[in-house]
Amino acid sequence: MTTLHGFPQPTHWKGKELPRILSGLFQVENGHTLAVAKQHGVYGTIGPMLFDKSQLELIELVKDSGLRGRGGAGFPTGMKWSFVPRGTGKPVYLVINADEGEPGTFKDRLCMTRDPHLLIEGMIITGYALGVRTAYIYVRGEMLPQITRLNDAIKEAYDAGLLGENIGGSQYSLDIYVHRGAGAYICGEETGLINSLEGFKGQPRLKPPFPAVSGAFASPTVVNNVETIMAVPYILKHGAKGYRAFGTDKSPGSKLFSISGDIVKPGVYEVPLGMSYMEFFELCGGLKGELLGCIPGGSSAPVLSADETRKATLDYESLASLKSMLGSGAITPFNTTTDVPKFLQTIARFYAHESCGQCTPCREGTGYVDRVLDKVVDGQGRDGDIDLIKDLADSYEWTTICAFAPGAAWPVQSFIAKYREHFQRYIDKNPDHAAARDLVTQRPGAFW
Amino acid sequence: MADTITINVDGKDVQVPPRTQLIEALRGPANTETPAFCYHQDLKVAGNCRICLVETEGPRGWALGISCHLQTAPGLKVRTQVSSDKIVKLRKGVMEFLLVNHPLDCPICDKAGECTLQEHYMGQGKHESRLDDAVGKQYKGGADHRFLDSKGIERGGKKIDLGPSIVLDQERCIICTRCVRFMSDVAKSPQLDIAGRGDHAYLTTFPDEPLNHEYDLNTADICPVGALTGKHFRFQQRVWMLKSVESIDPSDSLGANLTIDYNNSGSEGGKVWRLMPRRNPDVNKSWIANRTRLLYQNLAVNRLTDGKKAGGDCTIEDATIAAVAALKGAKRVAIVASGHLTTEDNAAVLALAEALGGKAEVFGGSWLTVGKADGIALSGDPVANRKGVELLGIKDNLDELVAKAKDFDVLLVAGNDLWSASAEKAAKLEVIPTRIALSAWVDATVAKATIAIGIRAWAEVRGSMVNCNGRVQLLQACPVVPNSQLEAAWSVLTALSKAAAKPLTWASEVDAWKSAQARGSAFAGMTYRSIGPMGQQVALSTTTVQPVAAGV
Amino acid sequence: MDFLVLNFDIILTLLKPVLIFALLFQVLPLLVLAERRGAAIIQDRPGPNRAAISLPGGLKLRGFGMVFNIADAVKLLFKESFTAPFAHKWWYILAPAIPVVTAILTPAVLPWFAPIVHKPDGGALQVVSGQIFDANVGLLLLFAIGSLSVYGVVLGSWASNSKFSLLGGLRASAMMISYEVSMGLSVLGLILLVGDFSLTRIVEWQTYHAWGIFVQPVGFFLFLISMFAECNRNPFDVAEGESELVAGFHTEFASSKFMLFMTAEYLHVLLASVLIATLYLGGYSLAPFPLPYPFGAQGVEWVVIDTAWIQAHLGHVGGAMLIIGGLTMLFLSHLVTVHKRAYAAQKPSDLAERAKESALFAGLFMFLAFAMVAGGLFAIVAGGPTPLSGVIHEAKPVYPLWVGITTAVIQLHIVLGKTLVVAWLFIWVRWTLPRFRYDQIMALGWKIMINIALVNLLVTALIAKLVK
Amino acid sequence: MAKIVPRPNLSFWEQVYFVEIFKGLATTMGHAIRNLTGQTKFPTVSYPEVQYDLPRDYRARHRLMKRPDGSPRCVACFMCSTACPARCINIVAEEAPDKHIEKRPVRFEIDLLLCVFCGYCVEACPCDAIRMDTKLAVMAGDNRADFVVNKESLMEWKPTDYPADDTQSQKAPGGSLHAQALDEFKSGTYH
Repeated sequence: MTTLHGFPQPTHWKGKELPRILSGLFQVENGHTLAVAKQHGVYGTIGPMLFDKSQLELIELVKDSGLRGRGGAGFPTGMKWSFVPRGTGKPVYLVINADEGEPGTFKDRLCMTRDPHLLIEGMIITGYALGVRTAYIYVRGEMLPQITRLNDAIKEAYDAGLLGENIGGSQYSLDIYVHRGAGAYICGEETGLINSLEGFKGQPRLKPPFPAVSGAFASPTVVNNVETIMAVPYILKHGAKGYRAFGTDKSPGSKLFSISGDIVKPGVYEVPLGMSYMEFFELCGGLKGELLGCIPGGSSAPVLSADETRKATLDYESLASLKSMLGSGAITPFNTTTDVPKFLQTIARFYAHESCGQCTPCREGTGYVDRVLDKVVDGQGRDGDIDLIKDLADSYEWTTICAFAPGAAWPVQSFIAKYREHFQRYIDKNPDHAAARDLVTQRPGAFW
Repeated sequence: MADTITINVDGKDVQVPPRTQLIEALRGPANTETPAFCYHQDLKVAGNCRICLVETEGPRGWALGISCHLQTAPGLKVRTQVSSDKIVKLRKGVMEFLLVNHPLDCPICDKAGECTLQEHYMGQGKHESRLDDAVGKQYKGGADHRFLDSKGIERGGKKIDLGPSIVLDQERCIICTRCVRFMSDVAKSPQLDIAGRGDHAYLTTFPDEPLNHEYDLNTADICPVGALTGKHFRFQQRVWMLKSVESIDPSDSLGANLTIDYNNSGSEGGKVWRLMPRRNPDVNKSWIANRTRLLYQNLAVNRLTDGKKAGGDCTIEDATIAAVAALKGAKRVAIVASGHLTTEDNAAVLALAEALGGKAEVFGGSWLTVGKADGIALSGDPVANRKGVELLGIKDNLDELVAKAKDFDVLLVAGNDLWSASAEKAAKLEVIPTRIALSAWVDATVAKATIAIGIRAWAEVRGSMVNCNGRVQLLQACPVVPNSQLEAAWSVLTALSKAAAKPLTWASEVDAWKSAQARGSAFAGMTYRSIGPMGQQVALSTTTVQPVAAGV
Repeated sequence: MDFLVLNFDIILTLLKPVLIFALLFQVLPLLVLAERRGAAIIQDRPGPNRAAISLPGGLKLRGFGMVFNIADAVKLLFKESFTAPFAHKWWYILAPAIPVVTAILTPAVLPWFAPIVHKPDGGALQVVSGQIFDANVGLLLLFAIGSLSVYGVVLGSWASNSKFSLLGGLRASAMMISYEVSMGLSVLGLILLVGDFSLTRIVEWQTYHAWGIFVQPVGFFLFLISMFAECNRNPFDVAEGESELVAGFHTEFASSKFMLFMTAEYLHVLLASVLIATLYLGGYSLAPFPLPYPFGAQGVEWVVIDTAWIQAHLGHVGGAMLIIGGLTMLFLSHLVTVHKRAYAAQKPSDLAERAKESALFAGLFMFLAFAMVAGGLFAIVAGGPTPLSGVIHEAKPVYPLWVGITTAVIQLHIVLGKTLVVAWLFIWVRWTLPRFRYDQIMALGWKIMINIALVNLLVTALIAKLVK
Repeated sequence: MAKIVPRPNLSFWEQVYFVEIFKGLATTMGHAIRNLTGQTKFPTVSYPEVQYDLPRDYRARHRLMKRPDGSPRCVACFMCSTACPARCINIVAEEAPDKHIEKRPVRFEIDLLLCVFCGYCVEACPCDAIRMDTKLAVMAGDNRADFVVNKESLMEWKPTDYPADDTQSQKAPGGSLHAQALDEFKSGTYH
């Protein structure tokens, strides 16, 4: 159904096998059906392999595998699971964050379309590991086909006894519900997501208490990304060591990368972590034009300049050293024909539009930055506007409840730091920007 | 309670109570000015204004946090604007963001002068503007101060009629959600919410539903800016021209603490302009009911500013002389005390009866119906000082008076409007030929009285009342009086004691209070100073009225 | 006629008080005018020029501001005679009278002219003194009366029952009493030289020796300063001090009572001027010292310009004085035209009005000037040697009565002329010096003036002893 | 912090003061002689026949500025009466029917007998509604009530009495250039 560039993908690259941990069924016809999925080994773990293990063993296993959250923050998954308190008498909830909203990211969508059963399998394992009775998949409201696919898959799983009471004959029961969001970016933030799930306005909550202690319905809750959970069955199957066979020491495993922008073959690729960016671009058919820069991990990740991109590799540490982040793995290289201020304007407008409106700095700051940027792009810019934008972004970077504001601030800060002359060109286009600047002080006050 | 922990604020160790909000510790023991818009002592923490940012030391170094959400813990290290330039800069930034879409209409804003935004702007603001008209959200809308929401519908506006008592100025709103939290958590009637998101978020009621609640005017009080204003006070006075005295709710036996804001200068003469809640965590928290709040409107209306004698108006002096003569010539006098008057006034009733000797008998109580407590700031009992009267030893025996009305030839009613409480029962008292009424208003009892003497209303006297939970609370006198000849009830009763062989010689309400102390053992040892603005609890051994829970 | 001549001494003695008071009260408004106009001239402004008497023919008579005096008098007399309700009524009403009474008593002992000596036909030799009351302790009497005026200030201020008044009164009384000491001491040097307290004798002494200002320069200045203080004039007007005390001792006074205070103040200035003129400027004597006459019989002769000399050269002296008067009138006429120019920035109608008036006054002064110059020339030319009556009194020839009267008139003018000069000094100083602080005044009075006066007295005594 | 003004160092003769007196006397007499003889024009004028032009910034009686429709520009914010040190401004406010204006004065009274003409009200006014440029420096009345000027009398002024080149004034609501300025403002070219 969905035709994406990048398919069929090569199974080998430069003599090395590319991992198929997550995207194994992506190129298989009808891979989303239970029958085909089972043929390809999905649900293979649901059985003694899982139920013979204790919960702590499973958590230790995931910890050992070094699996990190693939939603954007990259928090070690095993550690997150270990925070869940035990024996509180309250139910533990598992919520799958399928509210994929980061501009440039489209991997979870593909996962849910092509391989929903792997997700369900991962959820069963996770649910078992955490003692979850009820799990939710919080899907972005716009993803109607995916919701249909998920519901169909869940129905199939229920019918096959893989969900519901006593899964696979074990003592373990799990119910999965698909919750349709209303399409707010902030509902991808875990507490915002929980709020939305509970029926409140999708606004992040104050932390502490953290969701692992008191999340959905005031109970311990684990919120994980689709891709994270989908990696769990492989870990269970092949052990931590098997997972660590791919990737680097500190960033083991593979990851789905959604690449778009000035690239010949945009699409979703699963590659081991640690591959260099330039190599990855080659894998994707090569760049169009001369590289100007690259957004390495979703629009909120600080942009990399061309030189930095050439140095960077696809892992958490490399990007952290470049003061950026891997994020959700949405890579957007852009070439020298790009109008950078307009590019940033688009990003800033997105954040201004998606700010939940709870915290003052983010609510007002993102809109403020957007409007000043609009003004600059419209050719009305004045001297000092660039610094103003930068200063505003600095002001709201870390002063809010959730990480939305820093995510909105980083692209602004990094674009201005790395492409200042592009903005200055716009300001210089305004013939009387200097005169306009002087008029700021001369403007009569309230006219009325 | 006394145990405290040590936290370190700006390099100085401070003793603070454990597990309280850090902002309280900073504002209180640490004596560090900490701004806040969304934080309110009596509301849940929302933490959305972000102006109370501080730095705390954690495992990963100094981290930013909001002091309204952080709790004090032993060894906590805090940096505020005093020692951290970063905090100063970030607070300036937050203040700038708050002001991006906030209009500069302080001159016509009723909140100006008591506006939290103004206050903190002076303390934490940027002070040099870099805003221009292109950055406010209204530029996308129109000149009507309206903006387009995400669906392209016009929102906002300067004057939105939210309901019978509140007007909203959307442009001034800083989305602190105090009002939303008040309506949902305190009033338990979530009529307000924030709709929209980003800087196009706006405060609204549900479609086609007004904001209408007995406590909705409190939202105007807690609004840190002038977004919500009460219609009763809109454009009436600038708040800095008002002076205030502390008093309590005289219309309800919970005795919600409030301040009387008045202005006694200017060519208009004095006037009480509004009543504002006064925080007392043990009584009404920060809330008062609309009914209580609008009581000031009666202070200048329908007042008995003079005396009445034989149906016609006369001076207070003449009425007093007539009343003294009537009392002198009386064989049996029935004196009715009142739970609407202060304890001092009722002590004067007892003292007068004592002075008149055997011919006087004191009755008390009220025929008014007692409602239910709402759990916020009303107990439902309209007789504010019922407890105080009881503690003085006056019985609730009005029906007894009706039964033996024929025995008396003079009835002296002190501030107890019997005829409006129950005209039917009170009609039986009309067999008493001489009926003297002491009242602040021209009420039904005054209409039926043969002699009426005006007294000061509750706002104009200093005295004490005992609330339903046995808390003695003070009323302070506001100097605005419709007629300077008016005296407090105890003073008029003192004057009436000239009819006795040994008249009372009280000089001030303090003498009256001493007399009350002599009569009610529960008041022993209490002085006005010890009662103070927050009240003082009496021993509850004599309580017959069930205690009413204080506000949420 | 015979009766008049025969009883001339009695008639003149009776007439003298009337004449002198009439004269004083004529000069008083002039002094007020001089004060106002003088202030204006010094301060670069036109001065009083609004009050006017409209005459038929479109002429508005302003009289250089003289009409203001009339207006003032009318206003002050007809205003409600208000008595402050909190005042001590009797003393309050009495207070303004005291300075006026003392001021009126003072001229009684001042010599206005030399004694008129004449022998009527068939009568005894008559000597009519130039004083109203020829006391031989004149100066002491003068001081004694003058000191009483402080009671007016003190009483007025105390009776007003007002703090400002009382403060002003206290300051004034302390100052006046303080300066009386230096006043008395400063004049003592002169007394020492003259050897008499009689003011006539003091004037006579100055005529034959030299004016007091030349023999007692230090004494003159001390006395002048003391007189400033005695009169409550700037820089010693702490009694009023409008910046501190509203109006000082007369804050609570209005209408005629206030007028009495003001009258007394100007009378005091006038009389102080007369006194200074008498004591130090030779009174009615014409020349400051005996003049050398190079063509005398023994070469240079020292001619004493005394009364006898004036009488002997009556025509010349009288003529010369008329010519001086005439020239003064000419100068006044000139000033009128100058002022016509000064009002150039006026509306044309107003300008025309003023032109009319200045033309009138210029003409009047011009006429008077010519008349006086002509009269003076005539007197010089026509006046021959004065006829003698043939009687010798005290080694001086006695002239007929008309000569005596004419001489007296001339001497009266000399006194008045000197008085006006000193009075101008009062005004001049007022608009020059700022008010002293109270402590400065006291320091000056007690620490400086008295010491200088004592030293002056000592030196004078030594020199006098040496010379004798 | 009080500013300490040092006393001037006086020379001996200045301290004696006696000589200085004569210097002063010479000065004043110099003026007197010049005025009596040479001076033809005094700096004073003969008021009221001749009157100086009051300077532009002279603080005279107040006036209330008007909007184009003739209503007062005042929004009854009480800033003037708050700033007034003499407490001479008395305002009673009400809600304006025009939602852009919001608030307007029902009564606006200035007691000119209390007024000290300090001009703080003009300084304080956020909407340039009150000015003291009427040049009506002299006021006369029979009783105290005459000196209490109300809203109507404060608005009784003719635009022609004020200079056309006072553009800021003319651009302000009520001025002749107001419509033009309004157009500029709406089109965004107003600076």
